[in-house]
Amino acid sequence: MIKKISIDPITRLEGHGKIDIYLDDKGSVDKAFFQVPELRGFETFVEGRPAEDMPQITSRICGVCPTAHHMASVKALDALYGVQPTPAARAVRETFYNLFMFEDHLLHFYFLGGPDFIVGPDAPKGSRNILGVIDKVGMEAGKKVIEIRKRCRDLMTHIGGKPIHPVLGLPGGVAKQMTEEMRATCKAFAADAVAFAQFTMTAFNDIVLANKTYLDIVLSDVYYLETNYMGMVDDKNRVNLYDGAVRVVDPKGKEILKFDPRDYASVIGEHVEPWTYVKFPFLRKIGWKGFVEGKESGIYRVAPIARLNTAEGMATPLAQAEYERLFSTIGTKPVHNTLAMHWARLVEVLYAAERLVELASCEELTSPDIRNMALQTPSEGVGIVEAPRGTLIHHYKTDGNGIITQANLIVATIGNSAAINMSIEKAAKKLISNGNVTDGLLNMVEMAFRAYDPCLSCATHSLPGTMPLEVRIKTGPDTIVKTIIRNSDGSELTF
Amino acid sequence: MSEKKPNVALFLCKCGANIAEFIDLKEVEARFSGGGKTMFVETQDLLCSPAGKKNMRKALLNNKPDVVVIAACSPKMHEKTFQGVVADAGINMAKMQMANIREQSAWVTADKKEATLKAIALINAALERSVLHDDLHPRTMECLTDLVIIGGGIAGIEAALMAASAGRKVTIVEKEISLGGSVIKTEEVAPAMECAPCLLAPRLSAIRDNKNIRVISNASVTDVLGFLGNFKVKVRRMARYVKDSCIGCEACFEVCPVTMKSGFHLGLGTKKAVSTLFAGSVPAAAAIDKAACLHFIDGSCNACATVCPFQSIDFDDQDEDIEVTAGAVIVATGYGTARASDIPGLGSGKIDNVYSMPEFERIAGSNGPYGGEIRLKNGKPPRSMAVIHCAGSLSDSGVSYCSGICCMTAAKAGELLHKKTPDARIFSVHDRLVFNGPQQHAFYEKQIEEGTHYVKTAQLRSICLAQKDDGIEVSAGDFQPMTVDMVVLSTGITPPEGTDALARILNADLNEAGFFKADHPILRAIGSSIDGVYLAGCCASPCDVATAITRAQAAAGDAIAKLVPGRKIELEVMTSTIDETKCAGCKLCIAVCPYKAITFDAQKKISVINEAICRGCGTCAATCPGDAARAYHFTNQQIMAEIGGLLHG
Amino acid sequence: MDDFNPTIIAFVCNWCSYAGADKAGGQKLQYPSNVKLLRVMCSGRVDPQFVMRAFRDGADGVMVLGCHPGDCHYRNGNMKALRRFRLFERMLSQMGIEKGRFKLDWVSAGEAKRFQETATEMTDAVKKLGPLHLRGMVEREVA
Amino acid sequence: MAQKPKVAFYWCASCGGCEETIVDLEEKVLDVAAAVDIIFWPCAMDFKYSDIEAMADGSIAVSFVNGAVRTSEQEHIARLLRKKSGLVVAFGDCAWMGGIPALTNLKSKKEVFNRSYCESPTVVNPEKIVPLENSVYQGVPMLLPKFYETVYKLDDCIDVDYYLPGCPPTVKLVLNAVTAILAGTLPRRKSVLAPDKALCSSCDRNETKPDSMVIKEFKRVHQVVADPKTCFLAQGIVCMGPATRDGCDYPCVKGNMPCTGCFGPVDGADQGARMIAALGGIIDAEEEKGIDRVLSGIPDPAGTFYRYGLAASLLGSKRKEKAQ
Repeated sequence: MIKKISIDPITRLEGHGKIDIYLDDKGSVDKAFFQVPELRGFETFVEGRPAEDMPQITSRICGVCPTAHHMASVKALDALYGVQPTPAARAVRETFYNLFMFEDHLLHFYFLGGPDFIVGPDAPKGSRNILGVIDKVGMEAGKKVIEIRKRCRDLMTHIGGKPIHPVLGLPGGVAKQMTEEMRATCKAFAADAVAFAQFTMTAFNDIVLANKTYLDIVLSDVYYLETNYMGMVDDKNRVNLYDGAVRVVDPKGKEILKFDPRDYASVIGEHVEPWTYVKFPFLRKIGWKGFVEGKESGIYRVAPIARLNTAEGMATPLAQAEYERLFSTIGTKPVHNTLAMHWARLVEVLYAAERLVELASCEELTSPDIRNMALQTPSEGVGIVEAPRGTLIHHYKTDGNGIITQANLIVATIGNSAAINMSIEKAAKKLISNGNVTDGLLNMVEMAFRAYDPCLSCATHSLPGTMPLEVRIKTGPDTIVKTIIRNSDGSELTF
Repeated sequence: MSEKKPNVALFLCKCGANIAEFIDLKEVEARFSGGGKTMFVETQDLLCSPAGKKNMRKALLNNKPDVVVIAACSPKMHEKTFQGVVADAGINMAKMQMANIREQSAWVTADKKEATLKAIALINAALERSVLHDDLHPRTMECLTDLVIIGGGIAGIEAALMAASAGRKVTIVEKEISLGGSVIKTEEVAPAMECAPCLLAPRLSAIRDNKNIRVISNASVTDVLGFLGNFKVKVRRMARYVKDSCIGCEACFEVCPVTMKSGFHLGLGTKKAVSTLFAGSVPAAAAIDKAACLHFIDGSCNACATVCPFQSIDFDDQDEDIEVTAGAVIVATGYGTARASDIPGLGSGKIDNVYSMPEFERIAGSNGPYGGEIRLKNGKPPRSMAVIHCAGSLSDSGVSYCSGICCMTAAKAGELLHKKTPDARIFSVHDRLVFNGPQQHAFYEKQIEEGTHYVKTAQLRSICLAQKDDGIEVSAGDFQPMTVDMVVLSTGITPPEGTDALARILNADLNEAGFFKADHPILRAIGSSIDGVYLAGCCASPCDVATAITRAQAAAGDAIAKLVPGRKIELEVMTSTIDETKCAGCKLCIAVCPYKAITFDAQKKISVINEAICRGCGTCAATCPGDAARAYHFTNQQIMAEIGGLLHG
Repeated sequence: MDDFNPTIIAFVCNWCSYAGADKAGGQKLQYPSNVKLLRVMCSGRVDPQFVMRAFRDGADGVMVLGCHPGDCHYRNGNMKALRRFRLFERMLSQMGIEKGRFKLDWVSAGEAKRFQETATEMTDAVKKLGPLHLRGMVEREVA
Repeated sequence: MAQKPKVAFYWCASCGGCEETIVDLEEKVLDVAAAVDIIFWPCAMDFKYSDIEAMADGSIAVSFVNGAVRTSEQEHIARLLRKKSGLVVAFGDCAWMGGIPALTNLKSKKEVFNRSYCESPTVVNPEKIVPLENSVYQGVPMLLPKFYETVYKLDDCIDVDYYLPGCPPTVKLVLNAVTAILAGTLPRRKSVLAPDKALCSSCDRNETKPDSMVIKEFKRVHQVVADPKTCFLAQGIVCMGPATRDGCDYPCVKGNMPCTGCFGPVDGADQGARMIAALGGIIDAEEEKGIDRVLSGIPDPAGTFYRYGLAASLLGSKRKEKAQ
């Protein structure tokens, strides 16, 4: 007798996500699957399109992190046309990119992931949302959250046309020169951003780290997974979100790979399963060994904690301090605790803010020299950035006229798809015994999953918003034993 | 579109047996009777016959349908007829649509079944579109009745006199300082051998004395705006430094110290820096050549001013921009000739006594440099002369076409010399000859009688002239070389200089040869591609003086008939219009309008169509990306409905 | 498919091609009844939307016929049509519609024979290509 | 049931940018939240429909549906939402016209699968495994929704009351729509909730466009440094402004990039056909060769003129053999 639990939809990457948990006849978890039942086929339909349109077309892969795709795409175009962006262009791009990272991470912390901790996992579900957060951190702070985000988005609008699906990038440059006035706005914002990042970090310390219960959850082995880690680093092996070499460390933290973006395909392989539309990336060096943990597994993880694990430090002082505090507090490096993602995310928020300060006072930022027109005949190009949700890879091949003949995209969240599967399974195994599904399961599983922040643009954007779930314990495909539905308004039904 | 579905009346015409025999009209009638498609269907023998029209009218008056569809012959045949009938029955002419089931089905489809099905589709399409028709109403507009004539040659002069005689105000714009054009530079007009200056003289004085005619000479047209019935013509008059009070007494000529080549004489003769075009010119006033006049060069001379009995010299004269309004513009800019010096092998300009035809005309002209005495460089009269036909014509390099009038002129050249020196040997070297009609042909025969040698060659292009002690040797592969005193190159006729520029100003088209393109080569040779811009004389194509004058009269006559004081002119009904509420002012329609009928309204920030200029081609409607431009009677909705009708009939 | 009986819509300009078709009629020059004419004042009036609509509504082939270059009653509407449909044809081929299904050509008022030939050739060409089935595509998988 | 009107959001094949717009309402979102009862349905609907089906028809005041329809699941939910909702608003381009995902209509389903799962440079898939609607994995039956040959716009599947254009729709537009719904001041049914005029009418660069404009050469955006003040078309750069609906406040142009048409056509127009007709008309070249030279600057007409609306074009999709 097989029992099946479905959590559907848990969330969405390119579409909805669905989790199936199968119990053996002893009622403990046999296996779990994370299913993505949608595909939009970008790789295919970009064929025949002019390469220069890619930054705007591919940003539509994700409306939550359009800038990540836009920027990876633009960098692929630089490589395609064999041009380096001018210093001004690079400064503008990096400014725009860090604004985006700052905003996106904060959005996740306050609107999506944060409520779990700030409001509390056990708090009434109806209040586990931004309103609840405002409640907890105070109206003033709440206003601050909304206000800083608004300023950030406005600034992005000035620089890149639109915060959602920007029009900034061109091969070898950017479309628009930044004015001194914009620099001034940037400066002012960057200063406040650092302050706000610190404020948020403090809130996290006081509310989460200071709270034994929460810390236990963070460190509990329910949310523990030993994998390889991937992330981009600068020449000093410090985290860099916009540019650099890609580094991979093993579960012991030892560097096993460091490669130039153009070599990604020789490093990463993708495994296909017939039951889901997503693919499962792995390290070719090790190979696909199935959904397994540890040194002998080819599975790697990306996203904030992965970046910190991969790097040897942060490039800005305040972030560096937090970086050290994180590892010393948890006591291991790499950190395998999935929920440490939230903390790592805040370290990056701080980094992004500090980087903005540096960029705002960078000489070239406002130079009119925003395009390098020494374009070469195009043939092939790879662009990689660190998206909020991990290493993002765009790879284009074109004809001599710059028309796409083949594209390959490894979307950040996909990098974690295998790990997400395992995290779910692990959580499930820990939380389900003798076929007993505790009500807590929903939220605990949700937390395991949400830690990856896999581009949630549905339920988790809701106001009021808890992610609605449904768990069904089945004997065989169609016979339901027990159903637990939690609606979006937080009310729960069991029958 | 009206709320309630309009009632459609469908008439089927048997057209005798023409339609009935090939299309099963019973079936067609059955297909469209009832079913809500039509109000009633009626089949007639001959709808266009008096009886047919009468019956139709009766049926319409009795049933009062909103729309009428007539399945019969081509609308090109009877659209007007039936529009009349429905209008007569109180239905707007635009509420009638024809289905051309005769030309497009009955006559071209062997199989009766197929023909019937196609007829049904065509009728269905007509039905579908007709219910969407809007009323159209004839539109008229006040118009100006004066004329502007560009060019004061014989054609311009003729047109001016004719229009003036009908009481119209006329403005002639002439580039030279006086009227006369090419004809004044010609001694005689063949074949009648009429004295050209004598033909002109009375007309010139008539112009001078006519209060309705204003001449702006030494001037050119710089801009033309507007449309039939309402043109604004901008004219630039160049300073001539002599007031109109000058009567051309020539007193200043003697005292003027500067002698220079005369353009009027094509450089063969001389003139003074102050001069008239020719004795007795109209306007009579002289003009000063600023570039040559010492007063302007170093202020050293004032002679003409001191001697002038009328104080007409005016060194302070300025160029002047004049704006003239008119209902129509007549182009009479004449012609040019191929540059003989460009023609390889013929040594024009290099070998003495080789002249182009225009040069010879000056030499022979009694108002020419030698007072009409035909002579060689050395002053002696030529004993022999060769006229080379088609010099530079019929070749890819020069004039590609046959001008059609040069053979006559060539023959005339011989005649002129013959008159002066009857025993002169005259050769006419030609490949093809063109003499049109009895008079010209008779003239050609006369030349032969008088001893002109018509030498045929197949190698016109390789004719070679060489200076020999005893004269100029003319040779080609296939005839006995000849040595003559004088050679005249009968050069082809080209559009006059500045034609391209003028065409741009007028927004008028040119043909392949570079002459103004006729509105219709047969039906309307005197109309340009722009309504209200006429073509007189040679500007449309090379022609002889008689034709030039006829064209001038025709052009003036047509303009006079169209533009009658107090009468409005009818405008195109099926024009296009722009929906102000939808137009985004993207301006893309402006460039595609062939008649410049669309302009940008800077206040409203939208494009506007001047429906007086619009001819309803609908290109703007096909262009408008914002769906704001609309072609009356050919709207997107109507055409889409017609497509549906054709496919689902 | 010999029994395939295509539908071909021909947009003809009022001044040249429509008159040319009339002349063909006058001379009783037979051509396939598959070709159905739709009159516009000028080939420059033909909006690509019309062609697409015709295809979508079941036409297997579409022609746009105008005056010969230089003979346009409206000066150069036919040249505008040429430029437009040059671009349009490239879009059509991207949409998988074979070249032979769309044709822009010139037929003057005098060219009755040419009209007959153009109509006949177009019909044969489209017969070879078979049905367009665009409606087959539009008949969506969604219920 | 709360007295506040219930508003539902559902996303089909989309990127989440439309939801992000809701977040971008920033503080205003609180006002909206106060006025309506925003509820999200996917969960309940994705799997067990009984409780939704139990709801009275029309008990949802408004459903904002974004995303195109590519799978049977999305279609099914769209239908159910239609049944339960008073108003259905197609939110954003994907729902209105197919959006960017509709560019897949230039390819076949087979091509999509091959490229994604077999021919990618990183895929390691010797057995050429592709996702299946029904598969058995480790003895367990697995289901995936049917993946259609073609991407459809929402009103190919259900009757849609109103349309919100944009990729994504702007905050301003969303607020206007919500306000209109609450105040009951919606225009006639089936309207697109944005001005029925082309973008040039508001673009501040339009005045730099010459009155009578012809184009001698089309330049691609990467080939030139665009002047930040002059009309893009006047610079020979394809700008979809003339064929694109107004209402976005031209952020792309302000970012010194041409409009790519995300606000779709004005009423009654086919965006691509319109743009082709307009640009074709003003090409400054005579014979075929010259024309093609000019057109070489537009290497991808379908993708350029139907960037966001291929599913809404008169052709809808690349021609395919009759769907068996």
